[in-house]
Amino acid sequence: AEKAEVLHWWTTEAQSKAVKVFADAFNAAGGEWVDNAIVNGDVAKPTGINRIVGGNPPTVMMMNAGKQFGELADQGLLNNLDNVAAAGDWKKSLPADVLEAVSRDGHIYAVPVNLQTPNWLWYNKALFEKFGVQEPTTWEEFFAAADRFKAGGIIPLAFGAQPWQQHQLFNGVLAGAGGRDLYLSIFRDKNPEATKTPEFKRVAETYAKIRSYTDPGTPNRSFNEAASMLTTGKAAMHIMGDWEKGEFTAAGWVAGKDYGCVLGLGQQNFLMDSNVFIMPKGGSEAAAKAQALMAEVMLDKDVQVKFNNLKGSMPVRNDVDTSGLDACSKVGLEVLKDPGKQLAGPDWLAGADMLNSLADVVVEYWATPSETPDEFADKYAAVLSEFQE
Amino acid sequence: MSSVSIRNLQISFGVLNVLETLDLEVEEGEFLVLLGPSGCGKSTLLNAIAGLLDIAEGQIWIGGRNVTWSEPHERGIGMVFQSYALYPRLTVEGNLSFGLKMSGMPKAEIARRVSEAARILQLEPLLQRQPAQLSGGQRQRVAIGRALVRDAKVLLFDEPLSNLDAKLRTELRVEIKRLHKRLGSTMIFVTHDQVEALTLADRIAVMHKGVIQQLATPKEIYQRPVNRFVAGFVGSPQMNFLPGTLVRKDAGTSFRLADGSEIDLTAYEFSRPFHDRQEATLGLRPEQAQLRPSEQHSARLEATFTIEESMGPDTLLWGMLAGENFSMRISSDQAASIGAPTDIYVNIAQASLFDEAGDRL
Amino acid sequence: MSSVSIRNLQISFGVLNVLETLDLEVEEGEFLVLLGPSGCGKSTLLNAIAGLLDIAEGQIWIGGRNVTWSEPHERGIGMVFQSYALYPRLTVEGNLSFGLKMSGMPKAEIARRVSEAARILQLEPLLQRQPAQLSGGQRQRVAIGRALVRDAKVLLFDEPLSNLDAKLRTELRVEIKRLHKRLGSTMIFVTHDQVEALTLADRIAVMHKGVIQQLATPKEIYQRPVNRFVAGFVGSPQMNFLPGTLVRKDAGTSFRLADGSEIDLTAYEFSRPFHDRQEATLGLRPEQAQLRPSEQHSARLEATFTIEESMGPDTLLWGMLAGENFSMRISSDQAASIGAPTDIYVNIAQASLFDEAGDRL
Amino acid sequence: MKQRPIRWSVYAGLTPAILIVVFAYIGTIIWTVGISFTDSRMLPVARFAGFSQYVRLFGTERWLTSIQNMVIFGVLMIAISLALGFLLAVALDQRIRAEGFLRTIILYPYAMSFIVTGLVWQWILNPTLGIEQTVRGWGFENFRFDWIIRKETAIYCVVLAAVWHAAGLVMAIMLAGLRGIDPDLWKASRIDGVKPWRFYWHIVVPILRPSFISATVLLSLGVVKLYDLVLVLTGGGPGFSSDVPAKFVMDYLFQRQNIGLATAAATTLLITLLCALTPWLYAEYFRAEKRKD
Amino acid sequence: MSTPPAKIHHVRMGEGPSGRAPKSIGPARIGIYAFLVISALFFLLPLYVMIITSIKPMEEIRLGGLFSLPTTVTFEPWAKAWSSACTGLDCRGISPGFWNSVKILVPSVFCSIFVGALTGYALSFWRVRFANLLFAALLLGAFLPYQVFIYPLVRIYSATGLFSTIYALVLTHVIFGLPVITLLFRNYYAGIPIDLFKAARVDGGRFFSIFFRLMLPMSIPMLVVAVILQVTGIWNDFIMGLTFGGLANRPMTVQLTNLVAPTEGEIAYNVNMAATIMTAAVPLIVYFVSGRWFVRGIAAGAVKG
Ligand SMILES: Nc1ncnc2c1ncn2[C@@H]1O[C@H](COP(=O)(O)OP(=O)(O)OP(=O)(O)O)[C@@H](O)[C@H]1O
Ligand SMILES: Nc1ncnc2c1ncn2[C@@H]1O[C@H](COP(=O)(O)OP(=O)(O)OP(=O)(O)O)[C@@H](O)[C@H]1O
Ligand SMILES: [Mg+2]
Ligand SMILES: [Mg+2]
Repeated sequence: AEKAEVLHWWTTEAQSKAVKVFADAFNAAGGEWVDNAIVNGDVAKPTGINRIVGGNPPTVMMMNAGKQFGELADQGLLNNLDNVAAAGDWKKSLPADVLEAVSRDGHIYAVPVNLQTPNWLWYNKALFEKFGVQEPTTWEEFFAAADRFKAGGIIPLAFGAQPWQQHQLFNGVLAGAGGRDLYLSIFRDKNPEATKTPEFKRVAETYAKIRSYTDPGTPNRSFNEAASMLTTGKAAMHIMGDWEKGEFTAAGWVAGKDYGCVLGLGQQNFLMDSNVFIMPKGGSEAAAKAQALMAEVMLDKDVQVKFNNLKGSMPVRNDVDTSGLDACSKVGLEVLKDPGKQLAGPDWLAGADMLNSLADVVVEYWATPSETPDEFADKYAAVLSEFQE
Repeated sequence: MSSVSIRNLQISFGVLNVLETLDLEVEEGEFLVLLGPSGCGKSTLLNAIAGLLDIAEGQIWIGGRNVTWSEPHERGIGMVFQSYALYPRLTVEGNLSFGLKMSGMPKAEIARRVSEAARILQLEPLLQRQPAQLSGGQRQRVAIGRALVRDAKVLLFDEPLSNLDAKLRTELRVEIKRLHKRLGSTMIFVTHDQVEALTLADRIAVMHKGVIQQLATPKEIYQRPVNRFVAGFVGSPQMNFLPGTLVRKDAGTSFRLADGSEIDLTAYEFSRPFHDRQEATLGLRPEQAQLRPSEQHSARLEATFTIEESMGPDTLLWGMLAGENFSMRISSDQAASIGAPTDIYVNIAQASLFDEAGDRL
Repeated sequence: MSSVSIRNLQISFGVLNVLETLDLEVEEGEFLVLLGPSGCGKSTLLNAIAGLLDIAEGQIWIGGRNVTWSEPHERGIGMVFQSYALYPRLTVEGNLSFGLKMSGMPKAEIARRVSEAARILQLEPLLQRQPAQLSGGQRQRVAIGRALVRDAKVLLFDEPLSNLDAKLRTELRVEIKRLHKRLGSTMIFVTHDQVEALTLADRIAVMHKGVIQQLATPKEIYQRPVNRFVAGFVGSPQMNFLPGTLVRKDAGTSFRLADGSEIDLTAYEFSRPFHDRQEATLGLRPEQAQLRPSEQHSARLEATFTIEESMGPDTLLWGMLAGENFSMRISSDQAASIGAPTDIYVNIAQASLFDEAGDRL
Repeated sequence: MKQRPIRWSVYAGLTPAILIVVFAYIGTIIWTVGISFTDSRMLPVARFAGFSQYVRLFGTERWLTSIQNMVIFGVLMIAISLALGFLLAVALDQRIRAEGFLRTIILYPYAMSFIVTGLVWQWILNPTLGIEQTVRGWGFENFRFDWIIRKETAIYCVVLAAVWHAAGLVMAIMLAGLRGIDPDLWKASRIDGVKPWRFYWHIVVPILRPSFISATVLLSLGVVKLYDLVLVLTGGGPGFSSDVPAKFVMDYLFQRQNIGLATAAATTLLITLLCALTPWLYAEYFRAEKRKD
Repeated sequence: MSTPPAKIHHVRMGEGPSGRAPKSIGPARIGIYAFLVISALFFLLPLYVMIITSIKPMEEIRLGGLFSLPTTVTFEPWAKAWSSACTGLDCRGISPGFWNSVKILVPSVFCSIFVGALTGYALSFWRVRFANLLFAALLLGAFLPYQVFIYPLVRIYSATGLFSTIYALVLTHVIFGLPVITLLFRNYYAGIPIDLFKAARVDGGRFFSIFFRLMLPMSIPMLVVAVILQVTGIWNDFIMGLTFGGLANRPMTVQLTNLVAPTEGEIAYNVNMAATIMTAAVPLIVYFVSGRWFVRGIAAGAVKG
């Protein structure tokens, strides 16, 4: 059997179950899955990259779509998947944006396995009923609802103030309260002027206001701790990506019954993000075979449905049977059908350095209640101008 | 200038009784040396006098005051340690003034006392040096100075010379003796070196296993040791010990050695009665035998010498006598025959006799 | 039993020249003592002989072989250190066999040599002990044993006695002397203690500042020192130095002291010419003056003594003579008057005279 | 004349050290400095970029904060650890009953990894979980101990955990030093009538100077390398208020994929250390050659 | 046998001793004990939290009270952490990592101490021309932040084919351990009388034979210190094991971080703590067993500058 060492950072219970779908399918197809899970992408990614550079790469390695693996491809460290893609007719079955995101100079270098968006609002239905609160669709409604919970002694918004969560929340606000144009002019055009607009100011104010609806325990709290605040009834709402559903499922919650979901407060944008797997060069002949087999297995229609159901995200293929999806995924699919609501995720548009530098500014803003929106905007603009091409 | 009086002192470390019911009187201005082998309790006694040890029983009086429970610094004593225990990283001046400063004495008074002590001890040029930059002798002077500035009436010395080489030891010995003359303070000096004890002391207390064996002047200790321990411990090379038997005769008493030769004991002054045929040991110091007979050296014995050590003014001979190791000190201008049996002549009036328990006869 | 010959040796540490063009011949079976004050380069010389130091210039021959660049263990030497440098955690047996084992000698041969050395040094009952469980003397024997098992023809000693107390020192000195008799090996012994040097040596090399001042028998060194340094360094208490002037007279030469008193020098044997009114220093050892006149002690002087030190067999007197510190050694049975001017009588034939540069006249 | 043969075995014995110094240390330093003048991102490339990385570095607030934090942390952690360790050693040196037991308790944290240390202290300091919660549970509803979530105080939490970790080591070093002090000194001071605390302050502390130096060296190694503890305890937050240079370097090196900036930061750190250490190292280890033979 | 006191004079009999009678426990002593006890509590607090949490069932932890004693004691978390807790697809607990860690630990501790001791020995006893330079470079190396080593080392190891092997890990630990170990041993050897070295040379010892047969056996106190330091450092290492060791050599700490990082909706504090304690066990045991020698060894090696 072709051995394939798979390096990934899917370690929560839900994620593990989902990965197991791949593993089982791969083993069934005649491969041998060697699992290498390293918690936390920030540790796992460099480890993998070091191993690629060091000449002992994992057979398959998880990545984020977009700019991140570009340099590896440029240095010729990745196998290009053009042949596999042609054989599997990816052009037809995968959305063009996604294909674009896994390509570099016209060649395909990664297997996308799902679609997800980070800006869902999840809420505890029981609490909503108890307080007689309606599902909010805009930030104004959100704050109104939050006030009710606050008055009732419930933490309105569960939140983990780790940098990535903060940045993700902010980007959600940016797309939802600031709008598409602002979003694109920032991430795609890197235009510092965009921060001078009233929209941006509104975004900044909204983001700052959220702070007062969280509890003091946020620093360094992980996302699934925050999710558990919902399931235990400590908090009413949580803004997080699709993967949150996995946590709910693990806790025995059913979508639409125990928890509700709102996609993209404000403008209901779908910030497209996708987990992808890259296939580093340097392995043996057998490794190359295993890599091809892996790509095939991962994009298999059945596997896609099963995997994404467990993972909580949406299948990346547009030709799979969607009847088995849960209520919230159906909401997502609905939104996805409107190209006007599709937005490329920040990772697809900008590099890690810029995004993290922006995150620094956002994180600092959150942690500094005394910082005004204008000061924040100036700092934000400063980062953008640094990265302007 | 205080007397020191120790009554019924008892000190133990855990189960180990180091001192048991020890009594000792040191007179005002006396120079008393505590002499004894390592581990006999000399330092323990000194520390008790200084108040550095907890006392199980007994009393300590200094200058007519019962100081048994007083703090060390209230006893009017000064102490000089083997290592001198100078405060490192403080200058000589700092060492001298440290205690005074800490007790809050006015600056002017401190300066006066320090300069006075420095004058007496000739430390003026060294005041700004650190201990590490001083020679052994200078260090000792600073250590003594520390006691002087505190107006100590009693000075305690714990083997202050034993870390030094022979030459320096000789010099410092003389210096301490001079200082005692000048200051007139009571001094108690601990050592296990008998040369120091003999040269320095007004009186010597020879200690062994926590008990004072003999308390007397150096001369008496050297010439009339009360027991074999004192006799063997004092004197270098050691006193020669010759076992034998006391034989009463008509003409008087004589001492028969293992090889059958006899010495007439008429000149010996017995301090205790004895009986005929009693086993005894004759103690002879190396200089109490000579190669040529004289008025005092009259009893003849036969020894065989194997090694001759020239020591400058005199020469040591090492050999055997009646089956025992035997050493003898002669003047350098004499010559001994090495290897062959030699006649020697013994001064029996100054010799010592010990009974089987080791006590002087 | 090898001769050692050092030719034109030069050693420096960085810019410091410790030894400059030093020559020394040690004969087969000789016991040579290197005597000198601390820091004069004795250990440096010894280490160079042992091959433990890099030599700047010069040659070292041992037993007729040029070993200047040989490794220490190829030189046929053994070395005994001040601290004995026994290997801790090894038994006595381990210490003795360590070097042999390292050189890969067969076990049987090692055992033979160790037991031979243990026999010679009477170490048999101690073979299984560790160094910490040994007395000073036993340690020294083990250290010597380490050289014996290696069949060392030359034994080097670097102050092996200076860490010990007086009593033990005396004993071990005798033991080393005995061993030298028995083994007959060449021995070079470093010390700064003149008693050791005088008692042990066949010949003494007195060193000062890296230069050998005098190489002669102990008697000659003690009695006819070639310069003031040697005179002052050897002898304890130190030789007394009395400055004065040489005065030629009809009857002969005399020496005029600072207080105007004169001593007749007829009995003194000059080794060099001198001129009238030449400034000179008279060197008198403490025992070269006595309280009573005799055949040798004939020249009368007047001294005042302030301190009397009883040392057992004899007594030291300390005082002043013609404005100089003066010490004298008398027999214990004599008595001096302390504090009052006293007549003393000097043995001028054995005294020493030095010119202004300090060289013997 | 024949010359002393070179002792090859000595050099053979030193070979590992030499190789490590040449390749691992010097090689790495050269590489690091070199890369810092390029605009390398995820992977090192040789595109010369002048001082642009340094310009950006010193325009980055986070870097300045992390430097500031290192200084605050370093000074406080070293000072408190030294003080606490010294006091503990002094207390243990008073012929205490269960000395061995107490010593072990004080020393054991040093065996814990920073990850574990950070984890446990994070819980204890977490206001919703640890001390604050517990004390409130006792009825003191207004009790506040929320340093870890406050921007201005988070770095002090790192100091606290680090002191917990390192004080035992300092104690061990100090205790060893104290045991080496001539007991006669203590007696001399009692005869001088010096109060114990003054004796310790004026006499013992100066004598223990070498111990203090050793401890400071060991502690400062930890200061420069401080990373894991911050990562687990505060994650550098809130905001980047408790960030430290090593974490900054690590973040840019891997997570942010900007090797150029990361190496510039590392180089800056290195030069700073070099300037601070060289005179001191020279004075401590080389000026006075200790051994004589 | 002792002579009676010569005479008793001018001492006023009956006067009581001045000063106060010595008390067995003074206020200073109480203060010292109080300080020690409070400090001990401070140092014990985290250990207490860890142990107490690891034996509480989850329901109790949920009720809060990090410091309260458990009402029911369970050892299930320990069993789970050891053999059945999951990281990713791997549900074997931390036991496999334990053996990996041992596999890394033993050769790394051995090699790093060996090289450090050898270097310290060479620098203190043998005259080497560039000794000072080498020593200075080593000391500087001690201060390099180890993050910057990672990339160059990756390159070096991959060029030499060591990457992702246990050798790479051992080498890495040698590199990072060298400065401190060398410093410790150099100081320790500075305290050994040079005469001992000279005696060994006269006895025919060469560079290596003196080291192995004489110096190493004499270095026990320092070896204990070095072992403790290295066991702690290497066992607790995380980044190096992850980066250089490859999948097959993943140490226990990696699994620990995987485990304690949230894996379920709710953090299993008790399992995490059990795993944490087990991970810390090896260095802790080493400390508890040899702590006595630690102070002694430190005295010999760390006290002098
Ligand atoms: N603190 C202590 N605890 C237990 N035993 C002690 C203590 N101090 C001294 N001893 C023991 O008491 C006895 C006497 O010791 P002391 O120091 O008084 O001897 P010493 O005559 O001064 O010997 P030395 O000449 O070696 O200094 C010894 O047996 C010693 O072991
Ligand atoms: N390794 C060294 N480096 C520099 N100087 C040294 C070294 N070894 C010795 N010296 C110097 O060389 C001189 C002679 O030293 P040496 O050890 O030979 O003296 P010594 O006569 O043996 O003295 P001591 O009686 O104190 O042992 C001294 O001034 C000493 O300081
Ligand atoms: Mg004593
Ligand atoms: Mg010497």
